[in-house]
Amino acid sequence: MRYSGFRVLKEALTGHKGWTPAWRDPDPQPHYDIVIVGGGGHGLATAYYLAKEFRQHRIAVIEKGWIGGGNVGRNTTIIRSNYLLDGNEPFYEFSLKLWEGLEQDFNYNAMVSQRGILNLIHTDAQRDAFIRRGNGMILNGADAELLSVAQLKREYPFLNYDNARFPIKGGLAQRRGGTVRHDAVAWGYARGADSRGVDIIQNCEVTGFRIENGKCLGVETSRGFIGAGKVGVAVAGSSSRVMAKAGMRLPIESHALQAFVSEGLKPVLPGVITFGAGHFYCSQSDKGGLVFGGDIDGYNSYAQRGNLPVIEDVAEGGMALFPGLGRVRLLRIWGGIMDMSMDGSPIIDRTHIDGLYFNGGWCYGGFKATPASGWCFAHLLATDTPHKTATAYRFDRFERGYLIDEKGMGAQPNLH
Amino acid sequence: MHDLAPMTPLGASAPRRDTIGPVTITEAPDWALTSVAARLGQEATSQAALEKVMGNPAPGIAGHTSGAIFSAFWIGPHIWMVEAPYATHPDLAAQIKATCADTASVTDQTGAWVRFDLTGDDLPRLMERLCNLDMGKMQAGTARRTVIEHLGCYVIRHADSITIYGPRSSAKSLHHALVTVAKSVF
Amino acid sequence: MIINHPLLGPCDAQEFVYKGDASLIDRPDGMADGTDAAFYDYAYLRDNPAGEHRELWYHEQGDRSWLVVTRNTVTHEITSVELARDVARSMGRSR
Amino acid sequence: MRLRTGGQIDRDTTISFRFDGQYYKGHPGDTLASALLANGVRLMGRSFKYHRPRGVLTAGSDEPNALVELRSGGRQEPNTRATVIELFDGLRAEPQNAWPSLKFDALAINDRLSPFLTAGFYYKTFMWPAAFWEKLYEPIIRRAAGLGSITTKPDPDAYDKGFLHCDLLIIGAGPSGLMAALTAGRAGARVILADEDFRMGGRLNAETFAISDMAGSAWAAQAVAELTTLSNVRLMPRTTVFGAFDHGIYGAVERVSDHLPTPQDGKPRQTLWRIYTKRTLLCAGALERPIAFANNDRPGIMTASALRAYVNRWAASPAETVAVFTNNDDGHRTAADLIAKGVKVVALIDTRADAPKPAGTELIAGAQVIDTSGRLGLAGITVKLANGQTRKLAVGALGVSGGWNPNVAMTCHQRGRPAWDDSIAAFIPAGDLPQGMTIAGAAEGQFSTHAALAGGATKAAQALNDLGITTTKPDLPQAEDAPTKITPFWHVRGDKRAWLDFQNDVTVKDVKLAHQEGFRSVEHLKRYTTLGMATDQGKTSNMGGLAVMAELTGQTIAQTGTTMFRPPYTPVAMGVLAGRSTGTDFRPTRLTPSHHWAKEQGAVFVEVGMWLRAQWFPRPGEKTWRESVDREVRATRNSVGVCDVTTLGKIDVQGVDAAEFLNRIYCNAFAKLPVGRVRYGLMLREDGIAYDDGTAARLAEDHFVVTTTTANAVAVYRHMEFARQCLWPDMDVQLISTTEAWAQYAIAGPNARKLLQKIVDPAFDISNDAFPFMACAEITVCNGCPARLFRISFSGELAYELAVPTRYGDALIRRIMAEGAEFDVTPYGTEALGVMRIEKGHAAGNELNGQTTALNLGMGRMVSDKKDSIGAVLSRREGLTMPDALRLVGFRPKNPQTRIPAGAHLLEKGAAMVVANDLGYVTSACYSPTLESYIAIGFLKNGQARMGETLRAASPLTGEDVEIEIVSAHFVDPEGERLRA
Repeated sequence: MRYSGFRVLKEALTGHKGWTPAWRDPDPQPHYDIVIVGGGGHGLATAYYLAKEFRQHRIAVIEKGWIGGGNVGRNTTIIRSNYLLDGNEPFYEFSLKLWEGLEQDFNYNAMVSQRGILNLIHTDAQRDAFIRRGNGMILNGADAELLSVAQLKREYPFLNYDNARFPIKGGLAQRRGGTVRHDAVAWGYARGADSRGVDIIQNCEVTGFRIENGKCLGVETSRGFIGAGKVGVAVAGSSSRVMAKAGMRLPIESHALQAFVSEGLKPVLPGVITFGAGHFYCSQSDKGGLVFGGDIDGYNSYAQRGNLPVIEDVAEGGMALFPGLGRVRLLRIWGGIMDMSMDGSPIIDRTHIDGLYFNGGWCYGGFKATPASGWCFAHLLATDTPHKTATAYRFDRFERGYLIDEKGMGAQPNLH
Repeated sequence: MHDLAPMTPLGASAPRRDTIGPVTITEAPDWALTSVAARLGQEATSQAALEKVMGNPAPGIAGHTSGAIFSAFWIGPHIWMVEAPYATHPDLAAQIKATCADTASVTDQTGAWVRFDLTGDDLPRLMERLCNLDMGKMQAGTARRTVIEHLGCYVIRHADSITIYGPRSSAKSLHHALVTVAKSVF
Repeated sequence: MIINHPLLGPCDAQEFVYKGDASLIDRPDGMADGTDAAFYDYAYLRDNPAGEHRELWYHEQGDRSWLVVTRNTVTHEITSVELARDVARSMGRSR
Repeated sequence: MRLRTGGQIDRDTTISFRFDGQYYKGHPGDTLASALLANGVRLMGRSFKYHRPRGVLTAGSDEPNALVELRSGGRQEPNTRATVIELFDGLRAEPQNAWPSLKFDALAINDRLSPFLTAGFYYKTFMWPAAFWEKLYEPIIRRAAGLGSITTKPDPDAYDKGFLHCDLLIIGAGPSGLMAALTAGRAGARVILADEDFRMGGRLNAETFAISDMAGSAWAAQAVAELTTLSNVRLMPRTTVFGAFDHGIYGAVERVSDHLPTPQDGKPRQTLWRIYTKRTLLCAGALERPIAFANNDRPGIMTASALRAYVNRWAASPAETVAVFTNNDDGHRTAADLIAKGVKVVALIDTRADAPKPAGTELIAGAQVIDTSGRLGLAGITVKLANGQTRKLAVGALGVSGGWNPNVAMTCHQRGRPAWDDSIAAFIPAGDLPQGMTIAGAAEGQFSTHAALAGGATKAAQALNDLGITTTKPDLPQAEDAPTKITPFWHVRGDKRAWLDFQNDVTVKDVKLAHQEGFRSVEHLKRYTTLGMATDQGKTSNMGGLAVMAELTGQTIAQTGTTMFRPPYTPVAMGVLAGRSTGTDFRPTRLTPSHHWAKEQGAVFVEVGMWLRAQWFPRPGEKTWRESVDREVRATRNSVGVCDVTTLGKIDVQGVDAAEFLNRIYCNAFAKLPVGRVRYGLMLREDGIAYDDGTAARLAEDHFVVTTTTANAVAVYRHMEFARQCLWPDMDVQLISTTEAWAQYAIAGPNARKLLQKIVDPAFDISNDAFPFMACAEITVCNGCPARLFRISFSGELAYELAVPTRYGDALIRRIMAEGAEFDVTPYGTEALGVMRIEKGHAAGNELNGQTTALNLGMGRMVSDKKDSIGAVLSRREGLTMPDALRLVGFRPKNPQTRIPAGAHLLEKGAAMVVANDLGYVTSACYSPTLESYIAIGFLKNGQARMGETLRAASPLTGEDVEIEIVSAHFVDPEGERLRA
């Protein structure tokens, strides 16, 4: 069924009888050409592009719970392509371009809102680093703009310019960055994939991989064995657990990242703002809530919750940057599990097991990557060659020393 | 004697003193400090040597012991911080090193810290807004390191007063916090 | 969280800095033949279990002891805390 | 209207307040809601989506409807629940989300458009034309959305923070909480009793039934009075425990001054408490839930318990004639209480055919309210009788009771999931409770007052027993022990809209649509319809939505499940979470020993990490910072300059194995460094990337002083402790930071020695032969002041670093300036320091960025393969040792007066601006007064082989594109003759 304003009008006048389920609820077939493990944003996007762009057939997405219940449904909804390193920037710019045409592409309004993202500068060294980054972005065909304090005062008059411990000295802006209605991304891809024949199988947990002499033949699940020509795993938050079933150890640690939303407010924030001297970034949702986050809790965790010190740290950052927030109330706190890789960048690659492919290690950059991650993983699954924007995301880069370390923190995941 | 005039951590020639409600906060710059860390395998001998200098037992874990001149508190496994009046012991480190010799690593810490002495009633009500130590349970003769206003500080509980050692370079920030909190409570 | 320090008793985890899997104690010998693979494994690969995890915490705002904490990564329950130095020795590390 | 008698309000005192431009009167003890109802005001707000008129639904913190903007300016507080605002004299509150006025809200048009604005309609439209979303649709939606507004002015109030410890934390001071506190308090345990209300007693203050021989509220007051006398009990009214965190840590907010017009001088508005407790007893009571029926959202329709509370506690009735609609016996209590207070209850409508007969009002059994009327407030209801006929009743208020939900929120903060209990038709706490938590009273589904009292006593005793504290069983006072009689009834069937989420305008129809479209899991339902995402966090709405979905899927409610309850229990102000860490107090400030002196000199300061450092020292007549910095550099290179370098990390390394320890920490060799000498050292991370650099001075066989960069001081110390304790536990090494113990000054320039000779005591020979480059010694200065002298140079000049005990740092800089007058000694700041290190090609933070190797930095040969040092092995990986790896080189612009922007990328002349042509980047740049040219250093692919070539330094971001020549990074004195002079 095609969604449109006209359709909404028609249904409104006929008592909304005509709406059908956004996606089917099929039983698993015994065998598929391609099985995607994980019904999150990346898994659903992969299935969608496999079917739509790479003309693949007999595809299933299997999800242990309900689709979109993982990080795609528990993040701070930011999209951007303001990366420093050549291993990352082309990929995230590709993703941003896909975001720009996404809604028309999958006929679902995910409220892609390019309201701009701003990274504040507080020291001269930070400015040098951001200029290097901004130039790198431009070299990669992305947009970047260096803002003076005077410009900032015009666009963001409410920031703390006069009484700051770490004065604002400028900002690096990407106007094409912004936010997206996160749940709608999962639903839009699911609906788009389903309408192209992809089986989305919910409440079906992978309990193991059937691997015979080095080849993966399919997955054992709570609903029985499902055979597959190829298996692609995209299970952010569970990567180590799932791949352990295939006998693999990953260069990944799982950490909890808390996110926050305030009570609804009339519009105050024009776009996404990131504090450069503390852990705080913030945007305002269409519904009016301020959505913000900060640093990960910093210890390995699979619990979707965090603790007070980080909550206080984020609030301190918020107040330091925007003293008018004092009486804004924090409405809800939740936690997501980040698969933090050892250099802070993701992996989209074949494994040493024939027919088993892996997509993960997105740290807290996974949401903005959703379209490109899906496209590139689909490309790899369909053609067995990496997409040109994802050639650096290899497993062996750690062993061979081709690291993509944006923050320069080394093999310490909780610092990325 | 040299002719360089000392400056207090708060940046004056004389120590600062503030009385807010029942509490008095006094900057105490007149203490020499020295860390004494036992060499590997010399834990017992170095402790004996230290006790010889002090003339009283070295503190146990999280302890503070005070004598006529010297006092000391525990800052880590087999590491102690020794205190003595600066006026009479400007060369405290050398004096202790002389006795401990190769049984311990001795490092002058006098300049590294700002010391505030807190006196008066209701000190726990002040402390409970500064750090997570359970002052209700903290006995006199206890010394603990903890976080106060993002700063690593030592908190020493005496019979009728509390001593806080904070990083000297942040003396102004720490003092500001102590005074602000006192005004908030009292 | 509260970490029950073997010497000091319960301390707020906020006083600590986290490093990661306690296997980081087990540093390979840099002069051994073919040590590259061992170092890759040491520096980059993790079990990352959902459940009991032995991990390194540093009491930076306390007595500066490195601790090995055994903690459940699903419930955050802590079942044992040891001085890392003792653990290292028990693993045969010396000098 | 205000009833003539009764209520826990101070009728002797009258206070005045303003709402929506009108002035009203109330009494101490009132909330804004009770005072407005007493003044006949039922309309207090507008709903989120349809902008429907809204009045109070509850009498507590679960209020979804009566939200106002309290106060003004920087103190304006949006979305504030009128039901918990303590009335104070001069209170000002304004309605929100209504324009032009509360009574006439233009956007009420949405209500007419509701057929089009169903759940998720926006996902299906606004897609074409693509450009219109940001330009047109979204701005309109955003303006319409949101609730209250802030002014964005800084919040003028202060917030505080603290830490509390106890044996037993009791959350909620109703009958069970008070009884528990008495039991534990009398036993001498350390108890904290926290309640969000300003008057302790919980429902006892809103009920009429007696405890032993006195009114419940009187008993509560008596209990509080006794607890006040116990020094081991801390009573915390106006305190909301908002979150249960790991290992018995709870977050709580105390509203210290919100009941005052403004906080008293120096006092906080609110205080955040981090409570460390051994055991927790949750006595949070229960919350009554509404029933969904057509137009059940009009002002005047509220929960029966709220109606009862307003009448009993505040002597305020929303109308003269009211009705009650219930599916359980508790609804009858409301009718009885109202009748007793002289309020006319026209009828008691009970969904149960076998409902008990009430006194003083007509019972309409087996009936349902199927519709209501009234534009801005309830005027009448339509009742469908058991026989199918309908009857209209004129009422100004309707109390609705759909049963009670135990307040389980806090039991779910650590993945606990409640379990369904048929006997009370509600969820009760189940497994995975926060560590040490137990539950008593209505919160665990024990609804009678007797059960609450008994539960409080028993659970407190059990909790303390775990801790080895013995308690004596208190004699329980007499109290009602009525059983819970309820027949589940969730919504009245019909075609009209029946509200489930009053704030977000989620109706039964929306849930049906969600089901129809496949959004059937609880999480999908919530996210698709926004059910339960209002500021009440679903307290009043989730249960109804679940029940309807269960009905549609043919599952039980238990099978349908429940959404996760997350912190905070009620919304918490950002200000209080930040506490005192705001403005310039966001983080502590570290001052250098020469700070006060530098301030006297009019220095300009800059933040370097936590430190404030002098950036440059302007002199009269200097118009730009460049003039000052150029002068400082020239003066240093031509005569002598002085700079405070105290901020560099200093670590005292002692022990028999100190040398071997450093040999493993640094990639270059240290074992054979002679006593009295200093060596430059480079540390790698274990992954082979350059970590930090500095010097190590050997003061004795077993004693080194290591310096680190200012930025990495703490991390390097941590790293060395890790190596000491975890990697080589049997090495005899002791470490301690001495960063703050010494005031250290760099004295650099041709006249540095001459100046120093006037300060260093004569006993010490610092001639070039006796004290050559890279020498160090413990000496005395100024007639016996202990000091350390290091002959090291960051500037490339003949230079020393002189350290004295910190307390003498101020005196020393003044002495250096005085003694140096004859050489025109010049203080220089971090800018001149930076210029001189770039002129000398020394790597600093911009080059040691955590992504570069020793090879990149031109120090590849320093990494010794003769020993095992941290990082050596992985630094040899293929990807880090490619022949065309980035190399640190220098750049000079073709035109000396053209700036080279730091952060520019390097490209061949004429090469297109694409990443494929990227050859490297500029890390640090400055104007060199020495070379009278702009210069820069940076990383260039295969740079060592490209000396003399011409490239572009392109910075499209800043609109610069400069032709540069590749040169050695050592611009000044490459042979190092000056520093050895």
